[in-house]
Amino acid sequence: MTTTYEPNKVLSNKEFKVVGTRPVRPDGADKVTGRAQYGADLQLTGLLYGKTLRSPHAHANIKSIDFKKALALEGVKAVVSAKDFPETKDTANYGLGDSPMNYFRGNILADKKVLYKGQAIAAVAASSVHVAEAALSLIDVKYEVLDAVLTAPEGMAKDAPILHDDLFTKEFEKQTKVNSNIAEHFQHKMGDIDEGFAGADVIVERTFDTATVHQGYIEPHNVTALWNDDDRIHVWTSTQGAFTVRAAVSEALAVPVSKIKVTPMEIGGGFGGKINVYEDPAAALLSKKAGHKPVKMVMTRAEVFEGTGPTPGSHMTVKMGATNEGKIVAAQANLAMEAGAYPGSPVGAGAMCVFTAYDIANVTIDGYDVVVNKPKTAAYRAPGAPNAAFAAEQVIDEIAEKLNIDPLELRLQNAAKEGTRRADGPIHPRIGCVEVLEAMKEHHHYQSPLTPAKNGGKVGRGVGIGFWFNIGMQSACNISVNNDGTVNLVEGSTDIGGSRASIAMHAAEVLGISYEDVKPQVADTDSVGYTAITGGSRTTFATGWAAYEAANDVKAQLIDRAATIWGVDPDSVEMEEGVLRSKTDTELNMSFKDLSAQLNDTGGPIVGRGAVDPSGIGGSFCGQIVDVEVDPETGKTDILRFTVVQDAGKAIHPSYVEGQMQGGSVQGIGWALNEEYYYSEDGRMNNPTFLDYRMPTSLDLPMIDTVIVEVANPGHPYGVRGVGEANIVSPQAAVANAIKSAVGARMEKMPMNPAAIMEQLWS
Amino acid sequence: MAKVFIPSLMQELTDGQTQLDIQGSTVREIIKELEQSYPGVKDRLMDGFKLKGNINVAVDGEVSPIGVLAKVQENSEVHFLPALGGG
Amino acid sequence: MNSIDYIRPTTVDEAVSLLAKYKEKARVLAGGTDLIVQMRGGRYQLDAVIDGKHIEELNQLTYSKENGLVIGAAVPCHKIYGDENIASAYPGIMDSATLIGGIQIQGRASLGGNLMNAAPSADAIPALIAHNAVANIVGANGTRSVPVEDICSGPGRTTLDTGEILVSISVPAPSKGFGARYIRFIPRNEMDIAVAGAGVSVQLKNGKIEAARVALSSVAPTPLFVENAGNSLVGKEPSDENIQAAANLAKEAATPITDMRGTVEFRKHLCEVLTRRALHTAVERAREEN
Amino acid sequence: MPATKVHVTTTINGEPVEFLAEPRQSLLEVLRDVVQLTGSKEGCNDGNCGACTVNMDGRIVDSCLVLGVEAEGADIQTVEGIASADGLHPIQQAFLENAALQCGICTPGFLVSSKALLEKEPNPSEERIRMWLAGNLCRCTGYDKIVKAVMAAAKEMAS
Repeated sequence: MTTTYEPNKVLSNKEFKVVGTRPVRPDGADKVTGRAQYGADLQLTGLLYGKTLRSPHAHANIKSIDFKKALALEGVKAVVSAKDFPETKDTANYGLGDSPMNYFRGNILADKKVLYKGQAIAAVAASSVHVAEAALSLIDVKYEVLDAVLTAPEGMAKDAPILHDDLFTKEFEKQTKVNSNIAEHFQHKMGDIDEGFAGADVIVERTFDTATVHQGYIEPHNVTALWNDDDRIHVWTSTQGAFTVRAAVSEALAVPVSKIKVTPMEIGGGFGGKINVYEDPAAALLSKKAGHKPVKMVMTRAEVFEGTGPTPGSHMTVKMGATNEGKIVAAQANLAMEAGAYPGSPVGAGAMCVFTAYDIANVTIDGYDVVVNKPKTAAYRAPGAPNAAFAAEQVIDEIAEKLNIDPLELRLQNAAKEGTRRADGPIHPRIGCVEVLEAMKEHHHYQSPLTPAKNGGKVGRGVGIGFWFNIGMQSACNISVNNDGTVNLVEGSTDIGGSRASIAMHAAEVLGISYEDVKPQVADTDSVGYTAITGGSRTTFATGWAAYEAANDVKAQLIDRAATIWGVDPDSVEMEEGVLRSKTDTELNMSFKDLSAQLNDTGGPIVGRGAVDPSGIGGSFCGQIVDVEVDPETGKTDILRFTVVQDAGKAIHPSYVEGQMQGGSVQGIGWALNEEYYYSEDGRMNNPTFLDYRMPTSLDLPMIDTVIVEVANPGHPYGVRGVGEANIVSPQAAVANAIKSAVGARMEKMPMNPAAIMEQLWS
Repeated sequence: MAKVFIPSLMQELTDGQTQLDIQGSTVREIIKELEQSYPGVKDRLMDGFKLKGNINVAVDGEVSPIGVLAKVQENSEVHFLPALGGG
Repeated sequence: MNSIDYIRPTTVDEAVSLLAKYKEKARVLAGGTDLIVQMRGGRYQLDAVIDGKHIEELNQLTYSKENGLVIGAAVPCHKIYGDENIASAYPGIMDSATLIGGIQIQGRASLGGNLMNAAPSADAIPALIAHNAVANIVGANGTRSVPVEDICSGPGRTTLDTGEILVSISVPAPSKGFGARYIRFIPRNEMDIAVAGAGVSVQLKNGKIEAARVALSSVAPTPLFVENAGNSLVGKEPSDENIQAAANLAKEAATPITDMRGTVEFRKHLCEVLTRRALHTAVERAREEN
Repeated sequence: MPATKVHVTTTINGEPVEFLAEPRQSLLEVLRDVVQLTGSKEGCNDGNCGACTVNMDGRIVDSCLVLGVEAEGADIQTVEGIASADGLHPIQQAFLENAALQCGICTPGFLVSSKALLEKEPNPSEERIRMWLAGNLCRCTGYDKIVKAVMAAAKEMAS
């Protein structure tokens, strides 16, 4: 290449003053000095320490629990079990759909039956963690061990052991009479699948299996709860959604939300896994039983692996047909995903995403939500979509290979656009699928020859593209004006990766003031309006929008106030770039700073509010180009070069957008190559440590080059599309395609670890 | 009239029809109208006055944050979808 | 973790009498990178840990071309690879010392601890075997020296008697034409336990192999000294064919299990690949030494 | 065995510190719960994530794999000791300016590790930085911006 190559491009087509810049985050100083308060850092007077007793069996009936010896241990203050839950209604809803109460509570403290190893059964509060741990070993639980079901196909088998005798397969909310491990069957149909395949010149069909993987956040779950003497409950926790915790504690304990305050502590990663609530209700119950003392519970790493997360293993068949010219004419998918112990795998989302990148006339997609004896799955970045893309993006690659068409060209030829009807029915609004594919095709990486091998292995290149819908949901924000010309911004979204900055930037842009003059803070549930989870790629989109609304509210009030001071009609006043001026009289102008100093003498404080539940959610496409080196003698894969291209709509803070793209892609690489729950036959996870659950280290990766594509989302004031998730959808498939190109092995199993690659090469 | 797309697993209630033209200015009215001709639809979709927790409705491709209260225009497309979460 | 006593002896005698007192209820703490994790995990229910890091003999690190190398049992990895003379004279040991854990672990972990932990996957042990290392052990009945290949008796078990302490490891000085190599296979590039590993050494003389040693990790209940693989090379040229034959013997000797780190078939295959690759590098290194 | 606490005299971030610790308590536990320095984080408690990395007598170690009582006479530096009265250390500033943290839980460990590297080797290559930091896990960033921040800090410190 003769031209100098510059990584990390932003393909912007609209510029703003603050939006699109890269300021330092407001919580930065605290986070580089160790001062930031994460949940486990909290110290309170009279603090007790809680620990959870967990099932050693994957599937068993609980015959009895005896706490006598544990309670006799010096320092033990209280024990709780499912028996401590009060009577309540049958269905729980804490903001994320309905779930039967017995399932919801069962995953907090199991009653009568345990459905996975690591499931919580009881909890102890004691004067120290060591005493609490010792007490756990003194709790005597008698089990009747049952056969375990560990994969979706096992769970769907005719003679499979049944996990729930009250679970009957649902089909689009139709309750069937079949008592089964299949909790739900989804289906999407468009066109005529048989006719479609009849018109195909080339058909590829493959079956894929993927292992259970964990979100892998570095900070274990934690909670401190105080059930106060006045029966108010205060919960401090590292969570993706303080209001979700409030609702979940309310539902579990049958306490009204007004009696519960949740203070969101700083959070050490979540990726979807810190939406669900685990020990919080038990901590509150322990606090009450221990005499209204605060109780802190922090999970160990093994508890995190065995008791929280993960995202499902899956069993999927994908079949696609195309004409010799490269037109994909039919696509069929059969996706079965493991829900874990209770219904609710992300197969519905997987089914909606599997072919979303393409314009295909004839599609049938079936999805099965299957309960198995593993931890109940939780959201993990674009839940369900990576599994589906691992299958579909390999099949399409094989079609390109058979037709001898460049794999990006084939994707471009069939790419979904505005107006393309999706298999689940709706038509795509303005989307950036084509723009992402084009940016990939034109990228220096794709235009360059294969990266040379580092260790004498074989090299190959692969691509993939993925889609995620993103979600909207509720957000609230208040902005108050300080008399020195700055504003305080209060919002309710846990800041998991710099969102304080991106939200503050929305307000600064509206008010025409500098980013540094907006001081954002994340408030507790008593201090800000209802705000849904930091998840679903919604935070910058929706809470940013709430900040935009609140700032516009402030702006309107500032205009009113200036008009009052000047004695003119408010309609004749405007505010631009932080200056208020009369549209007609050039003499009348005043900076925001000057006006703010006069507020107390001219009518009192100005407080703006924003509350949104937006539609206009912009889905995001993201693609990857990867060069790998595979050692054909050992099957070891190294990532030599990696480029990720994503449509951000508008990157509010490009560095944090790049961070999402890089982070999501690297989680995808880990998922692709090594991460998995390695189970024994009786359902124990053999590798619940960071030693053997092998997440990528810095030495396993090259720089992750990024291209931010900006196809403005017409639904958002600045064109934002959420960027937190789409980036994890297709790295796995891109790596698989690269391995295929390097050593000829088409990988139908994930992880594609060295042993799996060798097995494929030997077969 | 709005174009209402019937999820494939609910088509048993609509005599196999995949798409119906239904009169109504909100999703609530649409469902009421559907229920008239195809009894059982309401029970599948609604829980009391609102959509079931695990169902979304999209009008012209936009998932409605207000469920059955969403306005429906003449020629709108209405889709019932499984609700999605996210990480 | 249960409550423990922490004792900090300053002489070997003191440590030996403490071990005599506590018997199997005490263990010697060096870097603690295995021991502390195991105590936390409940593998040991100890009454005491005896910190060996304040005993002079356990901290010695001496090397001379005449007398070879003595590594105190508590000397952390970074001191070993941080010494350029040692690193160049003992390439196989150097390989393993830089592979154990990350930089943080290498700041604490010792080769002596790696040996006493007796994990089948121990990275240091095959390298020490390849280098003809000897363990110097002291107990109530005096001092004895045992070849490293005779130390491990099972996963986590050694041939040391209760009350004995590993004081140091002696490694003979390499002569001209000596080369060694330890490589392991891990799925990532750092921080993993070996799926399989091979520590080898060759002594070249006049273009032929005068002596060779091969030892494997992670493919048997203990690190495995494959004597016949090394012996098969004696008197031969270090040709591709001869090295391949030795590698095949290593593969035959391996008796791995299937677990989360690899299958039997894969691990046996790796023994062949790693032994072959390690021998080639050892030969190259031996030639550089000429 | 009765739990007897041991009196330990040590130096933390340049200040003499005395504390009482049970021998079974790790240095991490002591730092967080006894000395109230909660900047060092627990991610795994078995030496595989590096979130608890501290500098002990000039070497970085996982403080979860050190007993608190071993700190007797040692010189320990934690993340709390990196900034000076003059403000943030260049490595801290570089992490902020390069967006090298997202959730920030691994950041204290990365800062302690990176600072030790730069003190030893003022101009490390990308490969060397990646090797040195392999004992510190980050799940958010994919390491790209962390490696770049360390390189930027090296440059800044050289100037």
